[in-house]
Amino acid sequence: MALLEVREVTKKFGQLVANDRISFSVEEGSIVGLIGPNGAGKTTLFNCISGLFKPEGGQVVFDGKDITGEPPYRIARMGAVRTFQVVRPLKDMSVLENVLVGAFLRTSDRGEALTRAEECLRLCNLTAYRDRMAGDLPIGGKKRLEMARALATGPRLLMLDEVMAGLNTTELKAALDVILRLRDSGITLMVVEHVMEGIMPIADKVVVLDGGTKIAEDIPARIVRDERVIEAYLGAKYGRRLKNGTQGGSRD
Amino acid sequence: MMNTKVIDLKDALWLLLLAVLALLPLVPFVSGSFFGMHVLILVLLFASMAQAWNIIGGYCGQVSFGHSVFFGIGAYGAGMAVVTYGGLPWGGILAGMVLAAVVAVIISYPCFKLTGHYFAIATFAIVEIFNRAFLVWEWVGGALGLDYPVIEEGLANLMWYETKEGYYYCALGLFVIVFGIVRWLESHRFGYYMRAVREGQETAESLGVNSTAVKLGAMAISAALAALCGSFFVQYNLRVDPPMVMSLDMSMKFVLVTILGGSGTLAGPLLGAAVLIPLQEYTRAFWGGLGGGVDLMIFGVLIIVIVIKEPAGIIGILAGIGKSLARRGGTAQGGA
Amino acid sequence: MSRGSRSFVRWFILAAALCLLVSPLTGAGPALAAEKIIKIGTIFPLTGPVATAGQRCQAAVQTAVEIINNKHPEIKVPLANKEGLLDGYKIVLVHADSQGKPDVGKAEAERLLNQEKVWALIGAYNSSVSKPASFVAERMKRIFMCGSSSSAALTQRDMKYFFRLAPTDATESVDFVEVLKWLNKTKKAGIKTLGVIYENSEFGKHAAEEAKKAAAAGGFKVVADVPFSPGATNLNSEVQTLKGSNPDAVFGAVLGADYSLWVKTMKQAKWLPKIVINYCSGYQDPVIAKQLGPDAEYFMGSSGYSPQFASLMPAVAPVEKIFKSKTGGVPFDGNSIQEAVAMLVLAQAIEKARSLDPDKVAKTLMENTWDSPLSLGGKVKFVKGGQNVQAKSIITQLQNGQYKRIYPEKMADAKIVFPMKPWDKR
Amino acid sequence: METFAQVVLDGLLSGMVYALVAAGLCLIWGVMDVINFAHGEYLMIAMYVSYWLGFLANIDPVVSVIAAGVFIFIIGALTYLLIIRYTVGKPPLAALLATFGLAMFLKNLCLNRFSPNFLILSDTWLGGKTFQLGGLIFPAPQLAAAALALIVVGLVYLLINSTRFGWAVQATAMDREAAELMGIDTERIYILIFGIGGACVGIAGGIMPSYLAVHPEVGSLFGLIAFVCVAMGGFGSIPGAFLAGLLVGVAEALAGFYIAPVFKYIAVFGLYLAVVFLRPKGIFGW
Repeated sequence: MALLEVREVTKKFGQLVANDRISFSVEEGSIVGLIGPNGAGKTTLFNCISGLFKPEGGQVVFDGKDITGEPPYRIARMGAVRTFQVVRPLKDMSVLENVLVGAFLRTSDRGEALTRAEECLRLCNLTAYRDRMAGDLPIGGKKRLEMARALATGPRLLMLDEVMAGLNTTELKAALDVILRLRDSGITLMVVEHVMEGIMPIADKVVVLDGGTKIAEDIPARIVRDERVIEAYLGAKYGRRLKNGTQGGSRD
Repeated sequence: MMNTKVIDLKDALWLLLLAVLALLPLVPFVSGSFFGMHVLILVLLFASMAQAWNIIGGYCGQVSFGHSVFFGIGAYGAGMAVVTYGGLPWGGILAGMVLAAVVAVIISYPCFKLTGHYFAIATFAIVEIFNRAFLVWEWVGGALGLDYPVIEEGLANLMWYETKEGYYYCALGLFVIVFGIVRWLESHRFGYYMRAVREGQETAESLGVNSTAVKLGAMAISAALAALCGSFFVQYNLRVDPPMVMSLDMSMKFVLVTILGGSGTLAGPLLGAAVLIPLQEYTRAFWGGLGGGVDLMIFGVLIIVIVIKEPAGIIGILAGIGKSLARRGGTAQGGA
Repeated sequence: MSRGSRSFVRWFILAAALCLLVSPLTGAGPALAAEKIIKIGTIFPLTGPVATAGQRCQAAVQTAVEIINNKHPEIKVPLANKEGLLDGYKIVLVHADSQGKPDVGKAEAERLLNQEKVWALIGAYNSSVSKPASFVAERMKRIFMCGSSSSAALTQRDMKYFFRLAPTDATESVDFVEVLKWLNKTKKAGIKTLGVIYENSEFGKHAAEEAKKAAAAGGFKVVADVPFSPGATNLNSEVQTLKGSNPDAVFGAVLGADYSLWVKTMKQAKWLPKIVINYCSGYQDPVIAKQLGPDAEYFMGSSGYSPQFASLMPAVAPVEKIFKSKTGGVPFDGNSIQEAVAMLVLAQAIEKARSLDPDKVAKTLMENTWDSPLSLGGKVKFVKGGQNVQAKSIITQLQNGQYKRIYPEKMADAKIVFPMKPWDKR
Repeated sequence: METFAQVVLDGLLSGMVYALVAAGLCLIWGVMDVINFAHGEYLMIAMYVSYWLGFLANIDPVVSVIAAGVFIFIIGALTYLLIIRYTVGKPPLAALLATFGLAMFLKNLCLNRFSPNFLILSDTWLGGKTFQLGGLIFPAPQLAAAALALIVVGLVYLLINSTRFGWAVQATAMDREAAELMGIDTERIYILIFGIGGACVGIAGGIMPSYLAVHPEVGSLFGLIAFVCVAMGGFGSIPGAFLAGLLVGVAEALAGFYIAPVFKYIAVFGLYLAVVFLRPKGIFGW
């Protein structure tokens, strides 16, 4: 059974339709990539799922329960936790304390929460920064902090919003490693990325948004060939040229 | 690794301070000086008030200028128990605390939808409304206020006429209660949640924190403790009327003492009170009688100077001094 | 430079804080009792909304002390003609500012008594401050002389060391109603209805309650009961409310700036009752009356003193000269002069008791009738609870910028202008 | 009916005065996101300026408004240079608390210098004069204050919305750094805005001695009501503050007459709460 089902979700800002009847599902234990060019509506959709926005139409079903319009904290408590694309560290708290806030979701005991938080710090390579103020971390550290904090809540579904953007190759590899490890520990992941490279090798399924609508949903291998996806990413002209190019074979 | 140890050291220092405070009245030249005792009592009272405010204003980041309302409700609780109903103050204190918490939740719920200055001004407005409503409300004594009758002194009635020691120990008890509660909150889940809400409400929500509940809870605790302080204030002054307790001036004191001491820290309110209250009382004692308002001018300038020079508060000053001492020590060693 | 100045500020603040923290611990030390002085503490609202009145009261006490301590043969007041008290004791004043706040006043009373070791207290203008402050003195068996607080409740507490000079709002209210009856009888004034306007504070509220009581007893109907918030930005609705119910007479308990605003607002609304009588308040303030000019005319009020009483109280003039030198030319008013009387009567009692034992002095104060040329009746006599039963006031009316004595008739020096001249006929 | 009309008229007129007092505060808030707690004290000082000019030089308040405006312009600019400048980038409360200290200082400075006496100008051009129209009474001082309010608020609105300077102010208000990149001297803008905000309240205070007594405490309640007007109107919206001022004035008058005078200010502050609970950013807020 699907852990998360998005059914016909529609979100408008005045005249602008940011999400237009989007549907897809996330199977338990899988990694789902949500990609699309800038302004495709990925983060909006994310906000609709995590409760930050209330969609005008459609339903979000998590673990068989309708969570549409529920407040974010209740969705998080049910086990669907997200990170923010624009990092939001709790600036005047230390890195450890940031993660502790997440860890306290499943326990009110400080010792237990501490153990869990330390574990998450280790997993995200943040142990060295433990007592630094979160506001003072470098950007890469802040991104990892986002993840560690979400992880500490013990989520069933972890929704990552562009955690890999701006990382260099080594960092990217480390991040992918972490994601795979999480999946192996039984966490379902939904990963929003602007760039495809990161997510393609590890995703079980990729959903592509463009201009507020879903244009494709498939395994990565087929997505990279999908004409509409290519068009969406490179623009219609390039898409056509690319198509012609492949058809024309040995033109250049 | 060091975490638990550090906390122990800190708490040990606090316990040491409390022990000193508890023994202070035994030193004859302190207990001999009535005014000195008065200042010490006020320091403890205002430290407790500021600490109560610190819960919602410092830790939770909701800058309320409305705390004199809760303070006043507590004061009226005790005052009415004694004056209107001729009983012991204790029931009134309890009722005042509960009522203050309830009122806090009721008025904060809509206010929390406001942000920044809108919230601040809304809390101004609430103080003014309560002040003026209490002034015309006959049941609570209206503009005449409540004056305590002459009754037996002692702990049962929570009042003393001739000596200050009783009040001093009560103030110390109040201080221990309020600081103890905040110390406990600080190291538990609720404390972390409050700070998380302060630092980023949406982030906290994304981590499963019900920010509204946290804010309302913090406000309720804060209001109840402010009311407790208010009931001590009325027992100390043996009179209550609305301008005394429910005024913007009183509200500003909650905020000023905390912010000048260092908001969001356990020691800040005590530091703030320990500096501001003696300053207020002594400048008035030295210059107030001249009638030129010189004491208040000095006080005003001092507020400006501290705010613009040291936004982290007195605790920031202490930290700065600590750092510069450490640096100096370091260079000295290097030189040798 | 910025770092330097910053760390200087830090050190400075820390040092100041330490000094202030330590100073209560070391205490002021035992007071030097070498010289023959009697310390008297004053508590008045020297800052805040009623600072004007407070500062004048303070000046009045200073004036009295100057008379007591020095030889003033030109002044016909007891003790003026010799220096000091009890063969060489001089009075030294220690002043304190209550800011008009009861808690501050109480703390200052404690400080004066315990720290400054004053022998007695004088104060505190605001009834709400006098209450807790005098309570402190009572518990410490120290005398509290209260000049001008008017709340009747003060002298209903059965205190032994508390003495109040001014008439209470209760007796004033009865006087006011007497005036109305007198007018009805002698002038066929036909006054039936009454409006009361008062600031919603301890002072105004008390006055209004007494006014309503007295009105009911006198058979007048209170048709407008208008409390207002002191320090108002405008008094439009207050005046409209009065105008709407159009009472024949209005009793006012309106202080300072509110009084001038009230008068001006009535003028703008083109409305006046037949007669307005004020409690000791803005009406009495000679500065306000002068500044309001013709607009202040024909209003009435009760007063224990005003410069036009000179013929009744010839002893005041030379005293007032000293007072004026302290206030920049402002003469005594009904409140401040009572504080001077309080100081003088206390000094007389010390002299008569030949002792600085508060019990003896309090007993002496209570048992004797005191000569008091600065009081309207010329006498001061306290009864149980500490009220001066000789406290008198005269109902005056402002005519041509002068407070003319109207009632009681035997003290009058002018005829009442009744009804008040309407605004458009002035 | 006539009484009702008179009550509403009184409310509207005093509302205009509130609007004039609030306009300056509104400008400062809108551009700098600073609440100037000493605003009421500016008003008080302006009243003293006007009073002393009238008392010593026999200049009528109607003329003195200019001097008062200029004087408070300078005080405003000085406030920015000596205090507010140092609170930029510090917690949002810093400016509010610092100006609270300033308010305390100014109030007691005036008490110290000018004594707490209530000072009243007698024989002003407008004092005590009224016009009658239908059954309605128009008091001249308030009418003049209302006219000034319309003029000043209008001018400020034009200044901000249709001049080059106003454009720079708006840019600064939206994003200080971006404005600096565009070559705007934002520091100068801030000084001028604080000055102009001060001048608005200076003009309000300048006319007031025509009908109000001057004393050190006179500004406090006006300042508080100005806060309410500004917040009710919405962040930095001058038309909003103007409308809010009128609403406050009328609410005050109606509640004062039809409920009881002591409920005047309860109604004012209650109205503010009601408005912001429905529209958390004020009437014209976004």
